[in-house]
Amino acid sequence: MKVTVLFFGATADTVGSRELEIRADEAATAKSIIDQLSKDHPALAKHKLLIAINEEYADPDTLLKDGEEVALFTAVSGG
Amino acid sequence: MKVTVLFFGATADTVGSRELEIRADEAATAKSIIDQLSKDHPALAKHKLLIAINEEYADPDTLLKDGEEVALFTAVSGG
Amino acid sequence: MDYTELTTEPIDITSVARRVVPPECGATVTLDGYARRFTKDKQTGETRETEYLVYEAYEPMAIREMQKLVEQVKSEFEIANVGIVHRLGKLEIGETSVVISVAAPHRRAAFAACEWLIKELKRTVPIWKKEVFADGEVWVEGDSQAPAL
Amino acid sequence: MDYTELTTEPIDITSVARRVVPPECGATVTLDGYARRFTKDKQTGETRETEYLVYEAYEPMAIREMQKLVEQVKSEFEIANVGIVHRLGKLEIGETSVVISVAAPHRRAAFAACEWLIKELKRTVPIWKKEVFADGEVWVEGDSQAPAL
Repeated sequence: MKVTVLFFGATADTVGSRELEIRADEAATAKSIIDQLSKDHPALAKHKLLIAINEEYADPDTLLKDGEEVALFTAVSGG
Repeated sequence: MKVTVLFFGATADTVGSRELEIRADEAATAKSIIDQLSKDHPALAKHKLLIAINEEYADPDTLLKDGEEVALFTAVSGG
Repeated sequence: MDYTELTTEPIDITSVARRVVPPECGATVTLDGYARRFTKDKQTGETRETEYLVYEAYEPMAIREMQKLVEQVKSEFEIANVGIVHRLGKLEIGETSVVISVAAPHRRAAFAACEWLIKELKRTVPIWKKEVFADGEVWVEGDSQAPAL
Repeated sequence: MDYTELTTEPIDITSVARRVVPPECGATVTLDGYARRFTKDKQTGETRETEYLVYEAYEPMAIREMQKLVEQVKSEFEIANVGIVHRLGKLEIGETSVVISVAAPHRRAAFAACEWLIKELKRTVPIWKKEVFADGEVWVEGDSQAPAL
């Protein structure tokens, strides 16, 4: 299956991209996506990452479905 | 001695004036001024009056001095 | 950069808020009080429709009392600057009667100080409000006793 | 009359505050957050001078999270309407980054709700701030953990 991964702020700088299409196996979770990305972008593991799936905060162990949108970002700092 | 008495809002309406010059004896207090005015304007006694002397809140029993400015008004309602 | 003013002109909230901001600050909390159309009578529970308001002040004493509040709030809260502007005269419904702006490095102090200021202003500053209805008018008497002497 | 917006244009505080006012209300409390020139580093205690800020959002999720805050605050506080506008893009020093306005019949609820909203917005709404200094830049990471799921 494929998922879209979005990056913002610090994570976008780290990955050098704002959006990636990623192939993942059926048991993929947000956490496994992060592990997969960290091979190419080890600096990603230095951040404490928050996860959203389809625009909602989600647990790292949530199973992903085909076509879902996963966002990886650092603790928010708006205001 | 003479004192100036100022009225605002409800007290100005009750007395029909915003400012009066009043002759008072040497032992006059804000309270004795109110008693004196209440003879002509009995409705004044219906209000719970606050007192300021020379632009500062004051106790009704404060002795007045010649030329002082006494303000008589109801509980404030700004804001 | 603190200021306390009485004015018979309409109040621009933004300009009041912005005049209190020094460069080390990150938050301003602003209270905007205004003439409300419908008021519920505390005793009867009935709702009355206000046509307009008239505010009157013992002007020099009101300024002094507002300045005292500014001094006191700055000694008790970690804030930078305070602006208080109260309007006088006739106010149409929806027009701002009072603006209190507090700028602070941290927002918590700004909220606490702003809330303290409006509470104290309503208790101590010699300003009175007349509510005018279709069938009459009344000078509103505040809840408070005389401030402690 | 509630609203939540993201904008890259300058924010007019007064207009934000006034759009939340229904006729039974008498007080609006407004939090105005803005780009501050000097920031004290929490660890080193040193003061740094910021040249400008850049805000970025996960826009659709940010709007959803802001709308959730509005629903929650209205169920927990006795308030009438809420407006939240957050600016995105580049902000010069002194420009407003966020305005939160809460209108209520009574000011106490307006203060409490406004303070709650800014605290929660900083914890949950996916917006990030980049501080740009003379000699570098940093994406600020918030203090907070992920919101409870």
